[in-house]
Amino acid sequence: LSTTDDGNESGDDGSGDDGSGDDGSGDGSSGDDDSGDDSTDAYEIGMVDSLTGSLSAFGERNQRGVELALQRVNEVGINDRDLELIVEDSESENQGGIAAAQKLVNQDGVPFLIGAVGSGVSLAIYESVVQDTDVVQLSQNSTGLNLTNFPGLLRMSPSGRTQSLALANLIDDDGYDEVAITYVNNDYGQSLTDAFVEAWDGDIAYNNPHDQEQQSYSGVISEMNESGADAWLFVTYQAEFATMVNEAFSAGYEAQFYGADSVSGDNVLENTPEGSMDGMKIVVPSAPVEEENYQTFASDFEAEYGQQPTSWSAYAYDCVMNAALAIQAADEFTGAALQETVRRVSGPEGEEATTFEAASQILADGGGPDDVDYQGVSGPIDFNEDGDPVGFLQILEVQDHDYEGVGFIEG
Amino acid sequence: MSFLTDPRGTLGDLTRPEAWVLGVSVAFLLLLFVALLAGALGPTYFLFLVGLAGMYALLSFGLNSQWGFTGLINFSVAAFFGVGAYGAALMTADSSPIAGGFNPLVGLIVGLSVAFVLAVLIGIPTLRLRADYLAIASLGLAEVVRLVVLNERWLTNGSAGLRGIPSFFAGWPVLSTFPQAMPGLRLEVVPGSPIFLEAPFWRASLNVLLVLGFAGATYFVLRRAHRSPWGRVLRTIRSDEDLARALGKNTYSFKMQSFVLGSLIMALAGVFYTHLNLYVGPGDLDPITTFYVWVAVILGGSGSNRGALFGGIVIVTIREGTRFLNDFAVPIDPAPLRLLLIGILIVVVMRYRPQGILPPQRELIWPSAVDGSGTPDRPASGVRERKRSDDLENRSENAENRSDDRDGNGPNGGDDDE
Amino acid sequence: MSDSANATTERTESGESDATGGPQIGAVAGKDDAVLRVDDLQKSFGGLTATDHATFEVERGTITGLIGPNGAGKSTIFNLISGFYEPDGGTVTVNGTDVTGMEPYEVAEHGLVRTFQTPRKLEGMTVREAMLVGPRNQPGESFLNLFTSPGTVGDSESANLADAERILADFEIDHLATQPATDISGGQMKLVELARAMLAEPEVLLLDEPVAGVNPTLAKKLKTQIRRLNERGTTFVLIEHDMEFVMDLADPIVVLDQGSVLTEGTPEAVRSDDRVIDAYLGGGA
Amino acid sequence: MTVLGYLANGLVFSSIIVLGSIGLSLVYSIADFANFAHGDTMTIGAYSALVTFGAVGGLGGAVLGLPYGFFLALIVGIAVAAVVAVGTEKLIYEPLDIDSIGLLITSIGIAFIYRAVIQIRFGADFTRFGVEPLRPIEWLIPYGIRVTRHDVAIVASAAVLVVGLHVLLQYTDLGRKMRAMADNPDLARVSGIRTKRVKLWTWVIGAGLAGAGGVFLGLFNQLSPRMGFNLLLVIFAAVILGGIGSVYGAMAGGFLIGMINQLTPLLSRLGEVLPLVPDGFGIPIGIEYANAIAFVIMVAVLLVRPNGIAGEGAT
Amino acid sequence: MSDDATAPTATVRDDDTTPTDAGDADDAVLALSGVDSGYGEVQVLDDLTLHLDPGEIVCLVGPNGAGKSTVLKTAFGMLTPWTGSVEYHGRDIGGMAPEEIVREGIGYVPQTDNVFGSLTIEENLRMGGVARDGGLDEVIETLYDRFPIIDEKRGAKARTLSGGQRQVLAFARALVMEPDVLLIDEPSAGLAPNTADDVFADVQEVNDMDTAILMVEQNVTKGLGISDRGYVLDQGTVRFEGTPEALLNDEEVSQLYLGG
Ligand SMILES: Nc1ncnc2c1ncn2[C@@H]1O[C@H](COP(=O)(O)OP(=O)(O)OP(=O)(O)O)[C@@H](O)[C@H]1O
Ligand SMILES: Nc1ncnc2c1ncn2[C@@H]1O[C@H](COP(=O)(O)OP(=O)(O)OP(=O)(O)O)[C@@H](O)[C@H]1O
Ligand SMILES: [Mg+2]
Ligand SMILES: [Mg+2]
Repeated sequence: LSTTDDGNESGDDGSGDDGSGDDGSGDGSSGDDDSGDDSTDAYEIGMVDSLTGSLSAFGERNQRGVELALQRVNEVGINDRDLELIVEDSESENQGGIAAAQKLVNQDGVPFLIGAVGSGVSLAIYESVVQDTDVVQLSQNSTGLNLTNFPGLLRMSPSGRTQSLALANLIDDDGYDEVAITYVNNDYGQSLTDAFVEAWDGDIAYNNPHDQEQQSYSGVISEMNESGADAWLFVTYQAEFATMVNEAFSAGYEAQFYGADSVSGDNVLENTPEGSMDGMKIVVPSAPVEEENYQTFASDFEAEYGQQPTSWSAYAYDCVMNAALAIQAADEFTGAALQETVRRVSGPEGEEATTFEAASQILADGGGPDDVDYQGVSGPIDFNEDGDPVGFLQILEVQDHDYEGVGFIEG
Repeated sequence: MSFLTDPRGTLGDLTRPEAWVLGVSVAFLLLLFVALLAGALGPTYFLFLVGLAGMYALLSFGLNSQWGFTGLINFSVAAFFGVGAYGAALMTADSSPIAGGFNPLVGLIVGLSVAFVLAVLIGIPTLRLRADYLAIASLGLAEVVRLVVLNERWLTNGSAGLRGIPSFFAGWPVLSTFPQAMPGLRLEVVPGSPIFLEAPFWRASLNVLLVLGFAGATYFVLRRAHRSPWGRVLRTIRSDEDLARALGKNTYSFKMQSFVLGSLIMALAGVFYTHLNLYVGPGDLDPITTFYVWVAVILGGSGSNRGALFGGIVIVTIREGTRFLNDFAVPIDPAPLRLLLIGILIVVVMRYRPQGILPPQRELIWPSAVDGSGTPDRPASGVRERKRSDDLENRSENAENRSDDRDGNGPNGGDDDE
Repeated sequence: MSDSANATTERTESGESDATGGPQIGAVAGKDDAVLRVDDLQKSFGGLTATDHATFEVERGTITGLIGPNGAGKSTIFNLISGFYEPDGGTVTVNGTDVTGMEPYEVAEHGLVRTFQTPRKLEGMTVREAMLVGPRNQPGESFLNLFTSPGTVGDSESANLADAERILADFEIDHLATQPATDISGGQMKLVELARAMLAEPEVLLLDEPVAGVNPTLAKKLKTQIRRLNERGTTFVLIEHDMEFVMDLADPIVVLDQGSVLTEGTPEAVRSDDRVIDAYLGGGA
Repeated sequence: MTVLGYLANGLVFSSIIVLGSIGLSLVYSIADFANFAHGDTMTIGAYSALVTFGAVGGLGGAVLGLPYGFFLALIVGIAVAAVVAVGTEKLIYEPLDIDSIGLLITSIGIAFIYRAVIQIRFGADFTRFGVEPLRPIEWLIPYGIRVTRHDVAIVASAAVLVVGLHVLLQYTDLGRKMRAMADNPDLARVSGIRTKRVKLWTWVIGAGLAGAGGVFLGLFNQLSPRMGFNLLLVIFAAVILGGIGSVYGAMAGGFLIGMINQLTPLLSRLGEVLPLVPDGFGIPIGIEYANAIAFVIMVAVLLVRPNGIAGEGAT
Repeated sequence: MSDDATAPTATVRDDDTTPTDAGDADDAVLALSGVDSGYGEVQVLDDLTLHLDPGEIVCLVGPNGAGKSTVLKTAFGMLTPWTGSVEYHGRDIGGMAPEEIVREGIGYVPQTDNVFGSLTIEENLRMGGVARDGGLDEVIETLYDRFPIIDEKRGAKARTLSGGQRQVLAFARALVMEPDVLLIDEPSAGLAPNTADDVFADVQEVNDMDTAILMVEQNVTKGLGISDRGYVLDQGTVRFEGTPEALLNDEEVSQLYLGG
């Protein structure tokens, strides 16, 4: 038994937490631990995802992106070691998410934690597990506005605030002065809507939440119709939105639809009638789709899964990439070290790289974290001081029952 | 666990299932201990699990004192849990929209008081209903509570939830700074796998201390109540309410007492949860918690306090233990696999231990009345597994009494505890 | 029965009911000493009149028999008296208090306890425990007492337990004491039901066919038990079809037919009443 | 929308709830436990129909906007749900020796298993039947009723199934045997009723109706592994409201709950729809409380009629 | 009544003596031999042997808890004999399910819970006849004629019947199958004297139509009064057997078991 060095307690906290992991107390550059031949072992990081529960559809999309990303990383390797991702299920609930994070951080000892989907769960994990440690938390999907108040909690998806502003401008520009809003009754829906309401100058004819996973939203739809507004804004998820579109269609309601990011997706197109949404405008955070890296990603994705990627897959993909680069750039595989590198490997300084291979090469060639600027498939990934990425937004319009990009907005 | 909190620890007179459970528990504990020493199990994580188990044990105690004692089918466990959690969080959290910043003890009191009021409010209309109806009425009212918490933002912060919650011991002398004050320790039992005990570990130990305090006190109260005439009236109501009424028991009042008591215990679990996880959101009121607690109580054995304790531990083992199964590569999508495993485990336990793992075994008579001579009450062999030979012996002994000794003071010797 | 239990009973009784409360008998003479009075009681179920202007009195200290054909309304009257049914009309007076419309437990608090014709099973209890539910107003039935005065609780529990065991022995079922209360024979259940009601030590005990299905040898002994308890002051109302049993034990006997009182009187008078023979006893009696 | 419109919507939604609640109620009274896997049985029906419909396609003609193939898929959905339920009864429930609450807990486990298997096979994302969606029926729009021919098909099919069940219960011995069994299983056996067989029939009918409910739910809305589970609470409310064990009560309860759920928006404009109430009057309660309102009404009804609408044991 | 009554005095059964009536058992309609049986792990019947001849009425008496009801339940398949055999017309039916035994021609009236409370009288009777092939309506009418007490209440729920009415209904329900052997558990319990007389008369009448009856009774005088033979059970085994007169006249038996 020995007392750990009191001198730099804060620095040791992190390594203490992951003490049972195999890379716990390395003090040199990654790979030479006191426990010996770790250099061939994989780097283990963790991910909390909604594998079951109400957001499991997002979890599924994430997992596709994650798998693809791991393939890419491990084709190249990080310091000749593999990257391994331990995925735990949050059951889409706080309790499950916290338990999952507890296991990852305090049992598996991961210094880097990707998670979670829902904004509430991400915050819960941050507050109760990550906050006082050095572990890096990077949420893959949370767009809730509250996360901005927690600089230690990074996220790949941009804050919903930019979206809300963009939507308010867009609807205004289209000449509507009255809008009916319905939002999903959780942190995501509520905070985005709050931001929208703040930014919106016109009238709000209807503004009500709806619960997730209901079997029918005809009450909501009819109330929106009743409200008299011609512009309808949906801040909700794909499944809920598809239900609403179908119900509006079979009730014969007509309106100009607008939507926040989570209402778009191939599955929405597939499961709604032709022409039911034509003209709808959606603001989504996005990499410029004409970029080459996105197109490679998309075609790889399609080859693997037989469908177009969603932005959720892209976020998860970039989370893994960012983690991998942070690990490679760090001196050692500890939370403290990764805190140092995670923002910088994709930050605006340095040479732009669009693939892991290229970015990794720069580092391998002796570059520091600031010498590389990884450009993700979901965007340029530049975290600001609040831990939010500087987002690029794309305006999609539904034309002939397909999404067409009709414009870009910078965050 | 069961013998840690069971101060009497009467090893001498265990029934077969008890011995079995004890054996398995000891083996399991040893395994955990070895894993801890070998560095295979993170001590901080382990303590978190113990805290979680304690929380589920508390919830199970609460439900057991409603369902197990009185037969009240309460499907609003999550609501009371949530009310306790929110009560504590709203008082203590710095993000609280109504108050906040109070001492956690205030939160404790407020959480329990709100649960008390809610229990009475839910109890008044539903406790007159037949058991099945109470079940769904409580489920419905729980949903109402959840929706209120979710939608009334001025009161609860809505879907954003509450954060910035202090530790339960914040503001206490010594304990509030204990985690930071403790030196970081490094243990190396198995060479190469050192164990670190630092601030998060000490924080987790405080949580465990807290939950052991809560659960221990609850267990003490419930055990005494269960063995008392009070508990007996509840059990009579459970089996035949009319009989209790005919014998002059005010069954509505007893049902209310049992309902309130159980609800308070659930709220206590909620208070603990708040300070364990430091974040509370409307999702914590989801009915899934209710189902898990039911599973815990039934798995443990309805009506048995030790069963409830054990069931709470088992449910955490099932829920969190299955995470480790993901470590083994399986050919199918791992996502729903855990759900599948949990489902299978529930079915398997019901199949092989249908009365629960530790069903009530003993007669429940006030201790001093049965073991006045100081001997511990032996298991009432008649209750579950009466041995055939015993039975015949007693009966033939009695037959002799019947024909020879009419005054009936003879037969007493055979079956009494004294 | 134990003194302490008796004392408890008395205390609450006099608190709630009239001044004559308490089990002392003979304090007041004459007709006024009716411990139970049923006055013009009516009850119908749908179209069927089960109780039809029934009126009778039960004098303190008696064993009153209540007989009548199947379906005459005997059990219904018990249900009305004990508060399980609400009468359509008429009143029930126990110990001078009008208990009409009261909850069963309130009626019991006024000193009246009943048994059920079909015995009630208590799951998850031993026979002994099932007996201990009987005594009324146990100090241990208050949650607070368990923690503030555990000693009192223990004392009363010990006394009750001793009582219970003695009654079980008297009823020859003491060998069942630690059996699950559900796993006993039909007749044994009746015995437990009766024994438990006796443990409640009410002033008035309504027994609904206590010896139906009980072995005749044992029934004889029960007769002695009932008589002994009666001598100590408990008033009994007894529904029973075993003529030997009622006629031996009860005086007076009230005969019920089609919901109303056909006749009442001494066993001899009833037994030789033509209407009773016709409606109830039949040739064989 | 007009009151008529809301009522029409309510009718469609109720039809689905009714199918679910009848099955649940039947199983509740015969197998004697609250089956928490009932919702997931609906899901099984829906996904079986999805696979079938995907395989057989439209098969030529169409009725009420639904291709023949869909009806075939409906039948397969019903059959698969029934077979799975019977299999579960034989493999799991029957060998168990536990009380009804133990069965209830077991059924939670079963529900997890069903759901997990469906998610493993079909993924977590939602999907729909490949049936061309319809626009509202034109000539009804002037009355404020906006329903499609699919909605009509749902109501009609549900009506056919419900009437069929009614005939089955009323004019065959099976119904009486079921009630006898619900009343006293031991005595039923003593009387010569082959209780295992009756129980199997109960599962076939109960799960079959659930399967049908699931298929219609999928048609009405969409399919996802959690679709049935999400409806379970509402279905329970319907069963309780109707009076446990009463099939006709379950119908009434399902109808009421479905209606209430859809009529919530009217609450805030009571004045406009009710004759004697002043125009501006309304109960200011948002649609987010729709489920809460259904539950509160349910509890209120229970207070007036503690044994449910149909009363105890009525059928 | 049949006239092949056995020995004129009550026979004491010892466990080690062979049954005196071994010969009779061969052509018995129902015979239990060497049966051990009970509930869960609790043994109740202990090497019990008895038989019922064609056309007989046999009465089982004994203290509460002696195992009388258990005998009937074992014979009727509600309990499976642990050892020994239950033979019906020489065929072993031990462990056969009750619903199948009904179809073999045995009827059973339980001691408690013997009507369907939530069904009407009419439906109760119909349920009694589910295993019949036909002629249900006629039988039911005959039964109504025989028991006017339930005829009046055809449409009433059985739950609303008085205790005695219930007993009659339970009896009638078992008769719908026109069984070959009828097992009755305490038919007169709770009946008014005149109704009890009627029931006993009915038992005799049913017996006259060639139904053998094994009956448990606590009303020993009347029960034994209409029987051809009687068994005294105690502690799960037969202690005495003999003609009714012999049992009633035996000082010891009468004292211990018959309330004499
Ligand atoms: N809850 C009820 N609903 C409808 N009818 C009832 C109810 N209870 C009793 N009855 C009817 O009232 C009449 C009297 O019944 P009760 O049980 O009082 O008779 P009883 O005198 O006790 O008969 P027994 O000696 O057979 O027990 C019977 O015809 C019975 O069917
Ligand atoms: N369900 C049961 N589980 C366990 N033991 C039982 C059960 N039912 C009865 N017993 C026991 O079996 C023994 C015989 O019971 P049985 O019912 O056969 O008695 P019986 O002779 O019919 O008595 P009675 O005249 O009181 O009806 C009794 O000691 C009783 O305690
Ligand atoms: Mg009666
Ligand atoms: Mg018996």
